[in-house]
Amino acid sequence: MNPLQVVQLLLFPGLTFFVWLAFVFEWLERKTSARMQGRLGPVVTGPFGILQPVADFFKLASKEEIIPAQSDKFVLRWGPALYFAAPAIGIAFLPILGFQSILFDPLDLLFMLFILAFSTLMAAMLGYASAGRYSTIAVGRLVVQYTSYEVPLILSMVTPAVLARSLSIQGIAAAQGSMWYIVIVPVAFAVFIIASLAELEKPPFDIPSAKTEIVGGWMTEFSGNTLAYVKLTKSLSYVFLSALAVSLFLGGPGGPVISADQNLQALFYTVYFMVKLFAVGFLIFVIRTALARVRIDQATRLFWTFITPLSLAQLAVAIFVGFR
Amino acid sequence: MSEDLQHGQRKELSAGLIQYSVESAMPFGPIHPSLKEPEYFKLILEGERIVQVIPRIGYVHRGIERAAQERTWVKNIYLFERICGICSFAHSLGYTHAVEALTPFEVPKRAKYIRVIVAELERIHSHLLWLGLLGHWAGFDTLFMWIWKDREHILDLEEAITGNRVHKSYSTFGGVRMDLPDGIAAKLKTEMKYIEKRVDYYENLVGAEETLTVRTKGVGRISQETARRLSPVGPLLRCTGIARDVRVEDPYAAYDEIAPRVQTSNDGDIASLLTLRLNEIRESCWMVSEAAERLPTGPYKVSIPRAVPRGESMFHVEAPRGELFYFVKSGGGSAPERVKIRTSTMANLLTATEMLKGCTLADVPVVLTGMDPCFGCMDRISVLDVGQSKEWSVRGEELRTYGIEYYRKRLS
Amino acid sequence: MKEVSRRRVGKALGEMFRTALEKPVTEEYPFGDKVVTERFRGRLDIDPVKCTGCSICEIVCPAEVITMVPVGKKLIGTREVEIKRPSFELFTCISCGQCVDDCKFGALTLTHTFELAVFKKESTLMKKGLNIGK
Amino acid sequence: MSSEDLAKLAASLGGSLATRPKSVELTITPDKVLDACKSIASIPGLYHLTTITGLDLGEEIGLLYQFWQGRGFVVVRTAVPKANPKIQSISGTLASATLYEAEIQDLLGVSFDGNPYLGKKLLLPDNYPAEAPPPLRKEADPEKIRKMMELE
Repeated sequence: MNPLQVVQLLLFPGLTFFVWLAFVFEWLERKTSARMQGRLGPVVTGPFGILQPVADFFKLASKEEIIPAQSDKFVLRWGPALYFAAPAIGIAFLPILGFQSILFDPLDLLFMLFILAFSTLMAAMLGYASAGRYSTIAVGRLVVQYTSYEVPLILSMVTPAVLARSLSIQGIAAAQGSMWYIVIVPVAFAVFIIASLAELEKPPFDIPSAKTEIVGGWMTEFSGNTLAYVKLTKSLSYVFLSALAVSLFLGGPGGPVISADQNLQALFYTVYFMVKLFAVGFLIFVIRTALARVRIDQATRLFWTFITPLSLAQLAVAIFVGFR
Repeated sequence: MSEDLQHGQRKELSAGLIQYSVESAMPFGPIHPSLKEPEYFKLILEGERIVQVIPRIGYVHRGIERAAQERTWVKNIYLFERICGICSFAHSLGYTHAVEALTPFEVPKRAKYIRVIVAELERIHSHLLWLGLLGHWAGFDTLFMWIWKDREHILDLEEAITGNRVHKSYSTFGGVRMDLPDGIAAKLKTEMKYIEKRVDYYENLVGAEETLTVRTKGVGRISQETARRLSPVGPLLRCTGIARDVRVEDPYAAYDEIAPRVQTSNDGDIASLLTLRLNEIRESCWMVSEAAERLPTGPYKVSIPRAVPRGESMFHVEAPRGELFYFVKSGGGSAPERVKIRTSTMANLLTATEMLKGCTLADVPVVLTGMDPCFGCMDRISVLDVGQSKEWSVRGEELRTYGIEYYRKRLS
Repeated sequence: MKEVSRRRVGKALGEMFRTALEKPVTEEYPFGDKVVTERFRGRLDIDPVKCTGCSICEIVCPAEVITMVPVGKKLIGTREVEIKRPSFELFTCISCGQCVDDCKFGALTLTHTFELAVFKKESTLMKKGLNIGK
Repeated sequence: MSSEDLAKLAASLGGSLATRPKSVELTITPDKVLDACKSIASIPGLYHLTTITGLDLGEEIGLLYQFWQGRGFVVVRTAVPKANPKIQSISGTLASATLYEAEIQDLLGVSFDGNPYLGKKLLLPDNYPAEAPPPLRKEADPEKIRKMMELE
């Protein structure tokens, strides 16, 4: 790993950039969902309240941390770091500056699947470790919901891989030069969005953290630092999943090539990427504001009886189209 | 109540209350984000399905009936309207009517019309509040925000007429304390048209939005037979198809001239409660504009001497949640000898526990809100447990501090 | 999102965008001005000149906020009569306006101020009525 | 329920009937209350037990079973001696009476045999002193009870 890569990994298209994006996304979500509900949304901190998520993070981080007595101390101390690491590593595999992502591996799409599974596993572990009555029920729901949306999520991620005949995100993004995959396999895109809504526990699938029934869901017992990092990770995985959707279905940083010189074009690629990223992000929280929360049994029935066969059919169509 | 239950033992009790103990009895309350007021339900679960619900109430108990015996008749108006934050005018209406029934005086016609206007405004604002809360508990916060945005119109109207958004302190013995501000009739009509337009929009939104109907259709169903047995009141009774409304059966104030058409729906679940309350809002909008139209001229108040003649009187009014009953016994003195208040939530509680049976845990808040509980209403008799009980309630917050201040000053 | 799964999901979309364009309802108090209707019942106020110390308000007040305080002596004919004036513990006042209605001399009014937070509890004790114009 | 049936019922149970502007009152002895309520409840028109009111009448605790009959109130009035305030619970036939009786049990100390809440508390806090008189009775002095419960 030469020093440039390390700088890229930690600074620009890497960690700091995405953490900043996570805060911006959280702010955007709160502001527009407020506006759509006739409210004002955060106003005080910074211009138009843009620093509100940052303020929340530092306020929470400075708060005293209460560790429940019978909880598993070890997991509660190290768990959030691992939970944060999952999306943090994932973003390194996404091509932003050009069609060359920071870390590359011919099979990194499979690694993405592992990351999605790993972050849900960590959430479940944290929930169990905090040993609260409400969090144990919430973890039960989390796992049930995970088993229902995992299959369609994988199928919808594999469809573009079949079309591009490559298992690396970079390869898939590059293969979309002529036609974005959202046009060829729109259903896969829709299924990916619905499944990522369930992964991010956003309405209508925010059942594990349903504040009205089981207080804070699996996050009930967290406080102080743990809660700050868990909340940050949730916004970070929100950005990560939107970025994944952009790379797999909207051609990653692809767009008209304007200037010959290398760095300027890299800048344009980033701009294309950002525009698409915000479009997908906006789409997700429009849905989040428009829908009510469904019950856990209804969610599983919806996924198994409707969405999984749909994504299977889409995969079949993709295979047929791909090999013609 | 279930402490001494053995595991798996099932005992048939009267009134369909079956004592049943299973390994996981889940406490729901007394302080829980979904409950705006501390009530405590011990849910006996099998997995996520509820088998038995045991209510334990009394957490916002302020001993109002005992306190009423130590206050003069006029001071009690302000005490009783603070029983409930949402149906506060219904309480002061019930109490003033009960006392007026003991005196030979006749309330002027204009005052009766004004009372109908303010009572129906309060019904609209209570139903809108309930509708928004139901959206919130079903996870649909957008609906909650919109509906409470529209509810502001009604609260502004109430503030313009009575001076206060919630505790109106407007009805007194012999009529109302202030006349309607001039030019209010036109404003009332335009606002009512706006509310009717909004209610039409919400009706097709709530009826069609799949993620919401799925949470309310067939959830918490009560049959007409259970309703007859447990005799709930108000919308909870009317949603099973039994058309009973105090405003029609025993018209008070000006309800004999502006009679509401009693709304019913017939499958007794939360969805039918939704449409029922929406229609009731439309009905109240019609009644307010009708009353504003036919408002007679004349005095708005007749003065009644302080001491109330000896005697007993019973009066019931149709509060937003159902029949609210006042019994007043006067010994001829400056304070009542006994005041008995039976609020609508007290009558609906048994039916609510019946509705909860068979639902899953996720339905509890939706079903509980379906009953539109107002526990501040129900808990108003007991000893001074103000200091000891850990009340936490947003709506009752002001009542709580008032209660504590009163007792600390009164007894220190 | 394509209407993929359910036929009537997302009914609220149209209204959402319409509300997004309208001005939000939140009143920007304390930055903007707070609109209060003419009949709003805020803090109690007394006009010491009009008050005659008849103590009707003390009898009528539901929250027992008012206590009559002797402020001096007055000579009526030969008898010396003690003059009393009301002092208000506004901390427990519920702004119901019963005293305003029953005060025959119009000495009491309910103002529109609603910012009642104070640093010291004693400062809610209103003694304005005590300094009778000598 | 027409007034003749009520008069017949009053006669059969050895009680007296008094008609008031908006209500008909049937005064009977405590042991006949269950039969009276049963016959009122069995009327085809929709009976509705509005509530049960408890009154502290000095030596006795008055109980008013107030029914709403769609046109007027029908009240069954009875009184139990304070010495041993016991009466048969009507929650067997009228399920809605369960909570009303439980409330009077807590606050006036009348015990309704057969009520699911007998011996259990509905409204009173757990640490309400057993020796203190029920709160709504005249002899219950809030001051004393407060000290007994060591509040603040």
